[in-house]
Amino acid sequence: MDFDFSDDQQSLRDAVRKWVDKGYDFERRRKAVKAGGFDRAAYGELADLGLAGLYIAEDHGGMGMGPVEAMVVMEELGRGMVLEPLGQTLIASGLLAGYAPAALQSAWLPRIAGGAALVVLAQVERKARYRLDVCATTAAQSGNTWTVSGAKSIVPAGDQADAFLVPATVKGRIAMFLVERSAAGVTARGYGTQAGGRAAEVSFKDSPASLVTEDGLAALEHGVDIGIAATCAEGVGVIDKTMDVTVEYMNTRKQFGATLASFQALRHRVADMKMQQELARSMSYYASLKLNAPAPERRSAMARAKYQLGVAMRFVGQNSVQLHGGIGVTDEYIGSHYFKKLTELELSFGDSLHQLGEVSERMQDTAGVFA
Amino acid sequence: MDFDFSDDQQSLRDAVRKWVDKGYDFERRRKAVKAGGFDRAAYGELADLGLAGLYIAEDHGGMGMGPVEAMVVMEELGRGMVLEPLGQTLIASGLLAGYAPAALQSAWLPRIAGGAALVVLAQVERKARYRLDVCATTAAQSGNTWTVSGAKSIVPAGDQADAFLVPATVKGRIAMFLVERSAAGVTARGYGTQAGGRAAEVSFKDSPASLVTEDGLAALEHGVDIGIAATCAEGVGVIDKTMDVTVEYMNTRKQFGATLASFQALRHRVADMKMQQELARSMSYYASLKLNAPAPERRSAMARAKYQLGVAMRFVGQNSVQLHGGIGVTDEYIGSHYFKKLTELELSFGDSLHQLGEVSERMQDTAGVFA
Amino acid sequence: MDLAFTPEEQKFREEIRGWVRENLPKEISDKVHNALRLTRDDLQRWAKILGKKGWLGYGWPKQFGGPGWNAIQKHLFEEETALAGAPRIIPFGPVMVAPVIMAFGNQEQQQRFLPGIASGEVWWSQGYSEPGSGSDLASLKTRAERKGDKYIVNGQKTWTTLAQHGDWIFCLVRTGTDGKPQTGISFLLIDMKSPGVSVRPIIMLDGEHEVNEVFFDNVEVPAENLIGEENKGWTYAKHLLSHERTNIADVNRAKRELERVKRIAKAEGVYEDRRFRDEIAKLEVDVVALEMLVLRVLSAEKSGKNSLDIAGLLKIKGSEIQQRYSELMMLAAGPYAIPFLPEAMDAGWQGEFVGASYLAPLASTYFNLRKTTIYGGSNEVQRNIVAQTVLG
Amino acid sequence: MDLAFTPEEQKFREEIRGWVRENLPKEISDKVHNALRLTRDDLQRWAKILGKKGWLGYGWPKQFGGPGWNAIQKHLFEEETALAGAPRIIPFGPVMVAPVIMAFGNQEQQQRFLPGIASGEVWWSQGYSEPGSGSDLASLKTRAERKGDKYIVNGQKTWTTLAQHGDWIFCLVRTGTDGKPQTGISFLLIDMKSPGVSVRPIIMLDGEHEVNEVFFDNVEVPAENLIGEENKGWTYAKHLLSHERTNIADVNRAKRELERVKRIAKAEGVYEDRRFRDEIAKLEVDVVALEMLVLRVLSAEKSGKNSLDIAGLLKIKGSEIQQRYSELMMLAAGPYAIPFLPEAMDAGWQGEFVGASYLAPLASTYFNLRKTTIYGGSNEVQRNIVAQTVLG
Repeated sequence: MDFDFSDDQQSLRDAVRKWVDKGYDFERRRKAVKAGGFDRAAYGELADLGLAGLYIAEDHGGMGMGPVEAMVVMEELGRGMVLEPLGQTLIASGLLAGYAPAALQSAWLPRIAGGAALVVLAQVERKARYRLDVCATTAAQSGNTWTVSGAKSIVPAGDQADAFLVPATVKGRIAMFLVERSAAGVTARGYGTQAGGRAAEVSFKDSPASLVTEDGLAALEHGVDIGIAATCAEGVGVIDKTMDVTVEYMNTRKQFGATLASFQALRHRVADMKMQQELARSMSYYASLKLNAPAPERRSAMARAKYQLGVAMRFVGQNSVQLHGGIGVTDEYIGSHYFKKLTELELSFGDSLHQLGEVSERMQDTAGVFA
Repeated sequence: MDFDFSDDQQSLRDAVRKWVDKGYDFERRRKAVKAGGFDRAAYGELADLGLAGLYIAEDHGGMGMGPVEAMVVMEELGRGMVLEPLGQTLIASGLLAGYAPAALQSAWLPRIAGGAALVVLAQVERKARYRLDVCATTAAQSGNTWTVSGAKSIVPAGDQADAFLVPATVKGRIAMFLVERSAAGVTARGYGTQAGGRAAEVSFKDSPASLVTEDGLAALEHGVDIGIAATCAEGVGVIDKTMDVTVEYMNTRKQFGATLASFQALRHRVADMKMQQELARSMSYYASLKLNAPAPERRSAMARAKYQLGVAMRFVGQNSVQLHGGIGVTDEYIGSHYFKKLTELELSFGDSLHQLGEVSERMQDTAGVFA
Repeated sequence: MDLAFTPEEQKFREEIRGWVRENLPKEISDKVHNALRLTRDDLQRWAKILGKKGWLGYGWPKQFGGPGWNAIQKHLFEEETALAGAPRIIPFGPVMVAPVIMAFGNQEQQQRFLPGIASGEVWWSQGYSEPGSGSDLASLKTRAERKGDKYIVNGQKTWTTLAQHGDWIFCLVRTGTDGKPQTGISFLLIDMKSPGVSVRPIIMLDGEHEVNEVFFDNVEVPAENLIGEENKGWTYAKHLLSHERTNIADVNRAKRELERVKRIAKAEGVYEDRRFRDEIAKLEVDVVALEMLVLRVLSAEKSGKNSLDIAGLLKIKGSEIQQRYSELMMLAAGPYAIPFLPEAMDAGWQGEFVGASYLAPLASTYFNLRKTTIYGGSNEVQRNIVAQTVLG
Repeated sequence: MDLAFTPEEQKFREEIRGWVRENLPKEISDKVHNALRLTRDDLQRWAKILGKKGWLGYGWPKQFGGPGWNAIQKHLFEEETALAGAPRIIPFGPVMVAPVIMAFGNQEQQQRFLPGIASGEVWWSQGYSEPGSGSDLASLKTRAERKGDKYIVNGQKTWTTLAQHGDWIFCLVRTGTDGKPQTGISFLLIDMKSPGVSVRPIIMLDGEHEVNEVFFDNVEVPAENLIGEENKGWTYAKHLLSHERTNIADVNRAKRELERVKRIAKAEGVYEDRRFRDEIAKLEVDVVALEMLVLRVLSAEKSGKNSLDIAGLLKIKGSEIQQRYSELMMLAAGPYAIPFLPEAMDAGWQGEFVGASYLAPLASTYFNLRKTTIYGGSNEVQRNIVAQTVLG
């Protein structure tokens, strides 16, 4: 049992933080938001840092790293509220490497690692809400070729991505496919998200598709769990920065002749926020360290982690705004953007109430980190 | 719309408060707790004040008053944490007057009003928890006579009462009976309660019974609703006193050279307690003022009220103890007894979680006091 | 003690309801019921309709042209308009400055200003907050120097709601520096078309332009625009605050929005999920309890027998409820609250929604209502006040 | 970074588990698993079993006869004993006064006192709190006046846990009145059989006799019982507090009790009620998160690479969890938590239970654990400390 980061992990963290601090400041981000919420150049810079290939084996041009490295990277991207969805790349690469036929891996993983291809998970459907086992999109086989038909919602960077991982039902069972955006019958209608990012409604009409795996639900669950761990880490990064600006503001802003930091009622609120910050960090560690566990244990851990993160992100976000007062609800101030980012992260891959249900249904007689 | 108390109601309040302050101080109560949790003499004094006949028509020797007067009285009894279960008398008299045949009314109501007979509701069963529609106790008819068999739990003052109102199943349907404690086959095993009162396990074996009504579930629900309104009012009385002692202690006790009342974090806690106090009072009014409404509206109102009271009683009770520190968890100090009383009141007639379920299931499209 | 409204009160309610049904434009109430964007024209149109009926100043006494309603009648009016989907009356004119003019203005000021407020013709803004003074209002710095028959005003106000539409603004300005900060403050009415007044938008976290900074650069204000006596403005402002009573709780809007929560939850299929539904049930009890609290205050005001000094509680609970219903609506939408289509909040937008039209404003409303626990005296300040009444 | 314990750590755990299985008397673990009353004999019996093995001072370094375990080994020992249903080690001797004697006592004191602590023969109590000093410990007033080779002690301690069984008591006493209150405090060991020491029970709200008042009336204490230097006791006490690290969170007990919550909920038929079960699920996440927090602290202690100054967080969350599981058990019992049968909490009671035997202690435990957010530095004081580390 050991929670120290290795020197390599620390170097990785430093490298990403340096890029965020120098290469992705608030003004660049603001421009990217205004321009639609996705900046392919910025994504290219992430790939240049090797991050797009984080989960991809060195054979395929990646770095062959694991969940802890992914966590370190996502924390740092969270600190910068980076809009470009590296978490999706982790999902896609983890999922292809784990479930796709060799040919498909060879065709896509090197391009993903190099940043030439952005592949994202197209999972949400109108009737499914956060459920993974509801899938109205269908696939059909004709000879050796597959086609997919259906509609997926809120696909991250869905009108910018090069391909989608698409769960689709075949004979009552969910399988997983890869569909290129340029394929026939694919349309994507993009829009901004509440936290400034980009998403799209994507529809498929008899669109040519490559089969990733017939065991699509297992792959989907695994992919979503990679996404949950990434989201937890990203949330920790945002929480850390939210705490930083809150503490700084409270030690600067004066009311009634004293700094906000001198009022005990507000101090206790900060103590409660600090509690959530450390619980969130603990459970983000937990998520990443359980990401390679067998599926039932992994799923249970992700539900617990995402529940705690959801609670923490909401509490820290709302109270940070409150402690700032008026400035905290302005677009000009970075704090309001942290709040919106935390809100969007809670709504990604299942909010607290949904995850509570997952925890509740998976509960065992025993209790604890290892149970 | 009017929330002022009439002069008569105010006089009633003054009379009860005077008795509590002078006739039922903490020492007398402590002795009654030690002696088993029920003091028949004290109950007699309540009857002498006319309170046992509060809901009973003047024809039967009562005062013929309504829910608002009952609320006023129960608030005052709550302030004194009076152990003797006048709320049960309200239930029994309301239920007999509303559902029993005239002969049964004439036989019992005058004796209840005068204090000669204490009649209590024997409702809880082991399998029923807070549910009213689960009833394993059965009744059988032979000629003109009924007998009841079964076991009821946690019957208030169950080994001291003179008779019980007993829901029992007849041909799959719940009817309501009156069984005297002296009847054949009745046994009562008494014990103290967590807040110092008295209750008993009561069992019936072919015990002779009088039929109150065949529509026993409606009567039971009505009786429990009378009990809920009384409990809400009693809770308000306890909350008021809890707030009083807390405020007094905080203005006296010094730590770090200043009174507790000078610490902002504690002041804000008190503000939150005051909020719960006033929400509780508001919902206690609401309960009493809806007690004569048609059954569906009445039931919905009681669930809302008891839910709010449960939340408020727990919050105020726990925080009062916390704000007192060590002294708050000693038997010697009256504050710990307020806390225990509030706990027991929450567990009576359904705790907050149970009542939340009732509210949830009864929810309509519209919202508000009149919806 | 009686929960029911009297027959007279019921009749009054019916009259209001009937009139609102006839006169509230459906285009406007549709927007309100769906949380779509209200334009200046929408707000002013409704204000003028009310003004024509004599109800824009619904809280005014008869002597100033108001209906002279008692506390319960006012509440019934608020309830009926809110439930029908009327926009909130922009309070700065009829609810905030008018009572000050009535109580402390001279007859000339009353004759000059009240008719424009009552009719809805003149749009007023409130100039209280400043960048350095948030909860600590009395620390304000905007200066008004008396020069002959004029004041020269210099300084800056902020968080000035809808000042981009404003014709006039009532300001607290510093005219004295001796003694406590409260003692050197005056209450001044300023024509926003005066040279030297400039308005700069503040964009809020939801992307909307709702508040502003207002700058005063050597603005000349006739001394006749001073309300009451110089340096006594703090007293007048406090009087005004005491007029913000039960409507601070906004319980009628909460009832309307709770109904919307249920509609959205049903449409999204989560109303039948006990876990989600329980959260609505908690909110329902909160709303009922708040309404009871409001009714208790109204009853005390009507009878004069009791007084309930719990404005702080109404503000705290009311604002928490507003935040909670907006949160629940967003959570009901789930992932569909992530898309952000600000243009879809304009009625009649012809674009394609994501999921369904009613989902479009949910995140925005959630973001927007974070303000409610901050403005009008933050909830922390309110807790200070409540604690003061309890603990001394 | 690795969540799994090393093979060595696993082996260590197995050894502890095996030994505990062999040596923990079932009569005692049955009481612990069912929250029944533990007698002085139970506690001392277990202490002596541990003492004989050399594990009562499980946190002690080898030089003083301890096992010399690292932070993770100590945690594994705590976890295995807690889950097996061992009583908590009464900390005043082995966990609290012993480290002070080791660090600041002289060799003679170490030889005199440590063996009796290690073996479990001598029962120690803690004399810190006084009636006037709760959270403000440094304001203590019990005086020790030096007269020749003795101190004469006068004053009163309170909340003295299990002092009715105590042989010795370590006290903070006032020996100086100059300067800050903290500077005039000394650390004194007092034989409770000394003339002038008297113990008066304090009955708690659950009716139990767990704490006491201890009075000192001209008690003569040999000066050789002074630890370290006069007037430096506050420093030693702070050192002691820094030794209360992760075990303040009591996470292993929380894991055991969470399992009990589930057992009770199942037996009472509420585990299948989603509404109730969700509350257990929340607690489960709380416990896991607390355990992760504890493991992070242990890892930092072991490697020395990071330091995590979050003792305040551990105390707050740990105590809240204790209160919550006791609350949930009581709520699972529902109306059956109302009967109060203190005699039914003695193992082997022959009377008739109400409902079921496991219901009898639930309300008592709920009442009893209200203390956890008050003692050991109230949670309000802990929030002050946490805020200090964050805000300065």
